[in-house]
Amino acid sequence: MIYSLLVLSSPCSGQGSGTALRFAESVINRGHQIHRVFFLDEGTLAGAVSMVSPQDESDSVQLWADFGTQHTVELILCVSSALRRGLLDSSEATRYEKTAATIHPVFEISGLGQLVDAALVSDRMITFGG
Amino acid sequence: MVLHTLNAAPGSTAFSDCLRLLKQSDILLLLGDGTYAALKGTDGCSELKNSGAEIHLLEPDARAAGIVDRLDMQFKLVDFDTFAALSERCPTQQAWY
Amino acid sequence: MTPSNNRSLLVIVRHSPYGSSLARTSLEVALSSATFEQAVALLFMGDGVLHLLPDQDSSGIEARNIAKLIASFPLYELDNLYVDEAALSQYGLALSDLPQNLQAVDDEAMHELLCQHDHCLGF
Amino acid sequence: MLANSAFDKLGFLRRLSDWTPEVAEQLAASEGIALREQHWELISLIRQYYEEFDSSPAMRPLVKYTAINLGANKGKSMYLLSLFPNSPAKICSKIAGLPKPDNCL
Repeated sequence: MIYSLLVLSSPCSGQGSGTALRFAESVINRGHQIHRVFFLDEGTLAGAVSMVSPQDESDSVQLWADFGTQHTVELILCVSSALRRGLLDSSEATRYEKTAATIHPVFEISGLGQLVDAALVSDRMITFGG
Repeated sequence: MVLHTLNAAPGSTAFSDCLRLLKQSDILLLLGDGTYAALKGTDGCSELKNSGAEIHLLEPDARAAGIVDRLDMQFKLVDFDTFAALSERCPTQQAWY
Repeated sequence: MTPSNNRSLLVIVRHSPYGSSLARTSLEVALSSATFEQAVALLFMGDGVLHLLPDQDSSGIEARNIAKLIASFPLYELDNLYVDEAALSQYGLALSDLPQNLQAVDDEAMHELLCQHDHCLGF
Repeated sequence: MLANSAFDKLGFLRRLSDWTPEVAEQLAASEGIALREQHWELISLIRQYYEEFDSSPAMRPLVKYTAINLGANKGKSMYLLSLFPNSPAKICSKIAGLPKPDNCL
């Protein structure tokens, strides 16, 4: 089956983001395809490349990025949620006259249309919040 | 058949809203703070059981909470692969948090 | 977009309008679905019914007015709007108090909505 | 005339309170549009939309709103495209001094 995930939880508070990642790995282990992971609202912090985790904690941004690369899964950050949280790719940084890109390059910034599109093509849409 | 995922403690509005829409034919997966609803002998636990739904809880979350030895035996501890398998069985999922 | 693959969406709003950014985000998801001509329904459940209060004035709290945004729904042809009957009465509201054209639903009907749609997005 | 510094990189007003009809002319000129009566009608309509709904319209609601307020003849994407080419909702918002759309609608 084709899955897409909607992640609303911040990786910095609560378990939602980490739960989504481990769920995603299991879905792939079971032979399904993940079409897209769409990060919305607080969830967009999953792409914050400037986030620094204590050395004895896992680096959630890197874990998502590794997952995206390894399984070639699209990791999309909602543009309006991302901008409000200071998350920009290099082209957004230029557009908005900010000094630097702040998202991990494996993530992409795009519009809510990508969530709508994911819902259209996926057999399962699983939401992670809280 | 709906897969409900609940990660809010009993007493929250998420818990009570979930309970209202949890039908016998549905599956409930407790995760995060939702796992506390499986504590043996609590009101939350009996309310969930009364729904007649199939109820599971995510093992790592229940272990983190320190409640594994205090759970109602009727509920099953599951891993992430089982979570994925539950999502295969249910065409729609509703997240309560 | 692959319109041949049309799948219906149910957006469930359960959080209060100004307590978090989640609320407005959820409405934007519904509007976006409508913009892309995706079959979408919106259910205001629990505290979510507070979105529907008329007379909201957010000018003093540096937030955009949610009631005004909701008033634009008909222009997006976002017409499948449902509201949790029990939550309305819990907050002492009647359907007739609300400006929008809404359908009141009980628990059974809400569960039916979960089953009828291909995907639920719960906020 | 406002100085260039009043506009951001994308040509939107930095401070929406700077907007005046003269500024609209300036914004329109930067889009290669010379404002006529039909443009002004739409500019004031989109400002009214913003006031009424506290949000900038996407294309579809703008067309519908135009039809309701200015009649079915004008409530057509072709008509809006003829006045504000390529992306009417966006360009009309810009000239009307509304915020840059932060959402993706």
